[in-house]
Amino acid sequence: MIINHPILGPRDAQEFTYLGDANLIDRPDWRAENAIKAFHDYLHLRDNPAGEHRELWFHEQGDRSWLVVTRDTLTHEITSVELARDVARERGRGK
Amino acid sequence: MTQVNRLQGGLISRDRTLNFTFDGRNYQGHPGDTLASALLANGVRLMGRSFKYHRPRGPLTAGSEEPNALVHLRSGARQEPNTRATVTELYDGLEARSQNAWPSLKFDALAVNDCLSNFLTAGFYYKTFMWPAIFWEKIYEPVIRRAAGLGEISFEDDPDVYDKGFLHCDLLIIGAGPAGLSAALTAGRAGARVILAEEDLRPGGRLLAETSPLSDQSGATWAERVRGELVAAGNVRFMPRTTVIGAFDHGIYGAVERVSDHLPQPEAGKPRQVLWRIYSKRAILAAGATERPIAFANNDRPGVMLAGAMRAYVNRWAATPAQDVALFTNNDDGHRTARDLIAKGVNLAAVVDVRPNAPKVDGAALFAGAEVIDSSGRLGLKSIRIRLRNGETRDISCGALAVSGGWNPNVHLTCHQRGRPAWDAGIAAFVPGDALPTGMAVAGAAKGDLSTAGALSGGAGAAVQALRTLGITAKPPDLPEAEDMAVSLKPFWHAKGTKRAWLDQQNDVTVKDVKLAHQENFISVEHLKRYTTLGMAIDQGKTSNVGALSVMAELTGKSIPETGTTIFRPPYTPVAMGTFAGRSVGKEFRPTRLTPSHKWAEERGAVFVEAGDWLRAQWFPKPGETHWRQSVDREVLATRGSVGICDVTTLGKIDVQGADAAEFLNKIYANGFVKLPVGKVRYGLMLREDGVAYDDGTAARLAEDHFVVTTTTVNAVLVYRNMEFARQCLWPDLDVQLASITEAWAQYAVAGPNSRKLLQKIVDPAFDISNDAFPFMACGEITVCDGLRARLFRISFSGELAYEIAVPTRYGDALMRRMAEVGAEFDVIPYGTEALGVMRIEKGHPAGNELNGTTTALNLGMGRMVSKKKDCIGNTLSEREGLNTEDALRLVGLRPVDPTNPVVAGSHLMAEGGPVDAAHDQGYITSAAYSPVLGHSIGLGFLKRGGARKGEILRAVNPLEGVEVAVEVVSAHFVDPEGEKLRV
Amino acid sequence: MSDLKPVTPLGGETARVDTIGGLTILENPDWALASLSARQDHDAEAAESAKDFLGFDLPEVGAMAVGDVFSAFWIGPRSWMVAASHDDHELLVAEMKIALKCAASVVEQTDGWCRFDVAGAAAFDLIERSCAASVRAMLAGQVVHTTIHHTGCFLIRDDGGWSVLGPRSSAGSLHHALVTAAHSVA
Amino acid sequence: MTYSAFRILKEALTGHKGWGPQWRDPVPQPDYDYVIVGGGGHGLATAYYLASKFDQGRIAVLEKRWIGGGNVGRNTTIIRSNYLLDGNEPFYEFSLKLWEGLERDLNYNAMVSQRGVLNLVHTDAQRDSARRRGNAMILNGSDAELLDADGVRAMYPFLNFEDARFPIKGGLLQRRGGTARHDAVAWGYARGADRRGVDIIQNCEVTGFRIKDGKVLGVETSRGYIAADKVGVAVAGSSSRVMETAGMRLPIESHVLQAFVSEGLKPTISGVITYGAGHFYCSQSDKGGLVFGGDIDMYNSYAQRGNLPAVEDVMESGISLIPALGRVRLLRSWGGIMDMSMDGSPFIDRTHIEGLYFNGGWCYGGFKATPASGYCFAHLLATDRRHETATAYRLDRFRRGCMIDEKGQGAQPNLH
Repeated sequence: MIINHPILGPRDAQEFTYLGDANLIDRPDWRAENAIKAFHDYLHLRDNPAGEHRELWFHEQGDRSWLVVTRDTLTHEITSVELARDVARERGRGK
Repeated sequence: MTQVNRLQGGLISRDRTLNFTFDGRNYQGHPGDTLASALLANGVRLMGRSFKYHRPRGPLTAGSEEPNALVHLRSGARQEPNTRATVTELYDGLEARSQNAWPSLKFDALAVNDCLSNFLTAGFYYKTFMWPAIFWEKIYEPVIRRAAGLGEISFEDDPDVYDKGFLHCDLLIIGAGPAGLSAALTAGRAGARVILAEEDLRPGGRLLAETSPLSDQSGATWAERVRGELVAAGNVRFMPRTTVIGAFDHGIYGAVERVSDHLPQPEAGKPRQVLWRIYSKRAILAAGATERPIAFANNDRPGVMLAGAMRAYVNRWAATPAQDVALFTNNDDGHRTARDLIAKGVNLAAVVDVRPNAPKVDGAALFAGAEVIDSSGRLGLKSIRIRLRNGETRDISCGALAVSGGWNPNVHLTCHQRGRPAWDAGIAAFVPGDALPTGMAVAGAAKGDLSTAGALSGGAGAAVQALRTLGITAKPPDLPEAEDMAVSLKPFWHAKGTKRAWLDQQNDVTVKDVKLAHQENFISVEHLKRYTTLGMAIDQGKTSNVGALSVMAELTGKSIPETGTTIFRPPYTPVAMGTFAGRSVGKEFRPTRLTPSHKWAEERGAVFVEAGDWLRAQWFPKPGETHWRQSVDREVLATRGSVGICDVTTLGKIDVQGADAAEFLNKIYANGFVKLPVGKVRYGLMLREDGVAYDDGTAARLAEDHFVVTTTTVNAVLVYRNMEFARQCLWPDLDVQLASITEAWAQYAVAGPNSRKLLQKIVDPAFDISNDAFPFMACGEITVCDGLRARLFRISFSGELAYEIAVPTRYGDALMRRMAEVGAEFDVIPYGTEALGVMRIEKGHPAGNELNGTTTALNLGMGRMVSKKKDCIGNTLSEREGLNTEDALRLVGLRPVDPTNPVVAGSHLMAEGGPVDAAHDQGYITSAAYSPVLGHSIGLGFLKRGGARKGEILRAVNPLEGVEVAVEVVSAHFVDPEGEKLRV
Repeated sequence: MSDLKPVTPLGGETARVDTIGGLTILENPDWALASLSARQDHDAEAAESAKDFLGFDLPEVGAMAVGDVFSAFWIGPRSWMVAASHDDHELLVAEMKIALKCAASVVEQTDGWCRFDVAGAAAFDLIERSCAASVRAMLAGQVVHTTIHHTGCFLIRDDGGWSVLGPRSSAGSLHHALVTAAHSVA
Repeated sequence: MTYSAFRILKEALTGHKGWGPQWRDPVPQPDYDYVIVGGGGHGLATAYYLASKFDQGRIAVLEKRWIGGGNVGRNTTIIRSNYLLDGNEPFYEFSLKLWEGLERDLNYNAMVSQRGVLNLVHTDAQRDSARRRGNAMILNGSDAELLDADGVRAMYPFLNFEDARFPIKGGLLQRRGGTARHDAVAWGYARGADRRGVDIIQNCEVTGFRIKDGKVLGVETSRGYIAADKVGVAVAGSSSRVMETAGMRLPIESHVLQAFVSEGLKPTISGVITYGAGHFYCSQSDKGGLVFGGDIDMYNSYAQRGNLPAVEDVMESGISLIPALGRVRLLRSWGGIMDMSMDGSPFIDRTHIEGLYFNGGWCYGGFKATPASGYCFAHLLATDRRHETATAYRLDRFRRGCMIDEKGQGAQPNLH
């Protein structure tokens, strides 16, 4: 597979390490009342669609950026690649 | 008498004669020959035996789809089983032997299977061999296994090497036949970066086998001229002997280049083959088509071959399989073979054409509306029996029969991303479907465009089209005039009869087998394949699948496309496993990482051990030491007695800087780091988000905004990755920057009561490392040996007064030598990982065996380290009930009740006097060692409620090795439990 | 200055040179290296200070810039590797820390890497058999991070050929991979 | 019809006219006592055991395409019970015991071949953990032997002992492990179930569940609605997709695993060998092909095909372990969809919907589990109680913190 890195352009997916569902960015609040349940769901109940999937890849053999890749799990077609850091900020993550 | 069946002409170089042997007999051929063509020229038709019935077989084809003519090529360690004689280029000294035959190819004992064929039907083995049970492994299966299989391996290590390579192009063209060549001309002239891959040794494809001209020149000449232009252009890479084996995602193709297979052996240093990974923006599949046979009784005898193949042997290789030949066809293309044979002076005994209105053939008897219904000849075809239109039968003697049932486009690669081919009734064949791999187009015969003119114009058109999508303007070249015969095929699949008619020749699947499968409800194509083994042979059914589908379609009354399609899987043709492995084998399987003191340790005779990709000194034997324990015991005692040095460079080191560095570490580690003062080190435990401990190490604060974190050797990459995840994805606004510095610094542990004295001899006087100035857990940047920058950490894994000192790696070797030199007065010794392990077990420090990915801080006895006052990875889920039960495992120390007994890691712990079984398992021993300090074996282990069981006697059972030892539960800190030695 | 004698990544006192056909593979330990990563919200300041120090602008993505004394290449978002002669700038990090103050994190990388310079007519072929980078499209001054024999390496194209920077501890394996590839194509 | 050598003889002499369909193609009935969704190995085994060992009720197996077309039709055929953890080992040992009697039970030769499964060890730490595992196996009533390097050499002298990057230091051998003819397992269960009245309905895709007041009433299918008292889902690979239609999210990801077969060879490798320093396991089928595999491709996928890096990784390991295979040609590769669970262990459990049961999450170890999975699932369906060997395979185990993590990798499915 080829991942079109937003900074570097197309690179062989072999340079990347796969993590999984991009919702892993949305780490719950540890102080919330139902934190254990929230963390359980966050960690274990991930998106697993047959179709479009937003997922985290790490350019370990490259520039060490974490990316959010939108990829179809039936065809492997990739429709968008973003820097995970940007996505994380958009989703309200900060310090 | 040699080369009795050699004809005039052809694309072979008669100016050289090549000697070769087959089954020990000498033969001659010429450059340009394949093994099959040379054997045919020498009058040899019998080349192999079939898989199940051990039927005599000769070549069915002249290409890579060959199912029959499989041989052992070469000998000794280079023996290659199952090598297709049809694509083996002849070289001088070639050695080939037949396979799957004993005692000889001509007299094969297992040909008895053929007589038993009525019992050995499809799937017979599922219905028997069940009684008595023990007979399966002992009797039935060994017999089956010996009879099955085809070739043999030598069991010697393959002496050849294989390369990998990576290529990038705008357009990959697969196949250099007329379609591929015209596509390459078009794209080449437009300036695109083109790769043209061809499995044959020269361009031309089918043109090399045909006699019809391209304008005023032969097809082969035209192909050579095109090659010349392409190679000269510079932007086209023509790759002969290169088979594209797979279409992978996003325009990536795998291709195998056979660099040295046409040579007796590779030149020194050169690879046998190269696996190319080709990154293409667009691809054109111009892989041609494969002719299909017509099934009839005993249609598998040596001498029966596809008509196009026979034409190729005659035209390209000037070899005929026999002097008297017949043709069996249902289409006009078959008649080309007749014409070419006659032109070459081969006697054409009969043309049998199933079409009542078949065209006449000058120079041969035509039997229109007739069928071949049987054949005879034990080791090679002697005669065929035909059924005339009026129902009469007639025998015609001939040594070879050319069979043509039409052509199947080579859709193989179009299916690699699970696209299904579509049925084209016009040519009665499957053609590429709509769902092609992204970026792929198909042209020429592979698309079902079976005329040469169609291939030429189709190839050019496909190239124009493909380049247009890349923004490159191309125009079709002037193409030569070529035959443009329309193909309209009325399929004829098999001649009816009661005898066996072969569909899959290699796997011996006959029409009868398909009927039986139908009868037993194996009607789905996948069931049919799996039940009969149809299409499982090395051609993946290229010559058999459609024929079998036609039989099933007849039986079910459905059409062929309704009956189903099978799809092809990579690779296109079989590929040597070594080719996929490339250079990363043997000692080079993975890179070897060496520590800075490696050379020095080698000089000292160290024994090395793998630690991940690292090689580390395991122990340093001294003269007279005959057992590793002697060396290790000595190293431990010497270190604890005075001072020892160990290379700990392999521990991961990560530089953490930024205004929020401390806050960042607070989130990464279970315990707190914000309050760690500058100049101090702290032990840290890392949890996974699921609350399980996964790594530990230290963090040294070199400045307010600067830490150096260490990880375990094996987890260095993982921790660094996880830290980047936390930094970029979880807390993207923290000001923190990370860099791996594992390799940049040589780091040595200097341990033992005299460690400070030794260090004082190398640390520059400006730096006070006395106990007061540089206490336990201090760290700092210093200089050593007169000005060399260094980092010093007062940390201890051994439990002794100890330090770790780091210098830039290039000085690591010299520093080790210097420390050995200045430490001589303290009898300093180097110690290896084994002594390191003993000392950490004596001290009760957990390591990889304890941090095994299932244990929590609670299990490790560090439950209180997990801060509940801050957010950190893993703290929330570590609170789940299942991880905090009453009887949770706790790390304990274990010592044998009888001190002469060993404690063995991997033993399970059982209560004294209780039953020994899984239901009563109390825990297990993780690490064990002989403690030279204590004079007996010791162990660490996890024990249910272990914290409250000190003094209890348990059974450490090891039924695997038949050993049981009584052990006492003790503190895990065997040596210096209060840690006094650390602080002096 | 310290009398501790340095060794090269391949363990020799002097750098190793291999000549295979028309190809040369030269071990080149003569570089001091330091990485520079801009601190959060200090990008402009870091770029400016770096320019003052280096004498040129920090290069763009995938590029290397070369000055009289220093060179620098891009290694990741907001991060660069700075190189200088080891003999003259062994304490490169200290120099840079002074220049960049709190605008960037500077980390000594000198001995994190081994470097092999590859030159000769078949150098393209050699690199093509070593890594997936689109080497024939690379121009002088371009840099990619790629994988060679399972290790992460920087591949730098310059006028004379190629430089491969790989992790120092694997220098022997990397060297072996380059030499065997050289034999294949030479 | 009972299969036997005598029967083959008789049929051979009478033109093979007597062989009937191995299973029928019945028309689906409007309702059943039990509907099993998924005609793979586990679904067919479940139906077989339900019919033969438990309830005599009306049972249907609904298969989207053709039976045996799931992972039972595309695996590397290994059977073994060499597990470490209490939650797993009794179950897999139960499975192995069922394998041992399977052919007589089914009257179908599935070529269960106990030629030994050897896990190589390359480091002292691996040997320690192999010892712990071997002991766990024995304590659970299974068999295990710890071999040293010489013991391994005696079995397989052609392994790389001389030039290995990671030398072989020994191995954990389970002699009762081995292989079975994977397709025949599906067919044998299908025939056995069919003979006991189970309706096996192919080309019948379940598109949803009819659920009312927290209770399942039946399934919607491509061939119409079918009512059922109890519905058991065994569709590994598609678990998330199917259970999503019941509103459930599962602790499962779908990944692609490639497997490979070589050209046919005369006897080369007698048992199963797994490399301990890389991703490679290998055996030889009775037909002569070497059957081998390695790691998954690492990314979520339903594409049933993989890419080159995983192929190359497997071959690097394979040739590093067995250099004599260098010239053996790979014939065909294929890819299957794996239910990779969050701890690498499966689920056989009730769901929060009454009457709806789930079986899945087999990662890439489902084939060997086929008999016990079917038996335990049948047990659960028939009795509403978990079978004693499958009590740990609960869907709520992550919530409770009771993971069954053989590899110690945590909630990272692609690493299990």
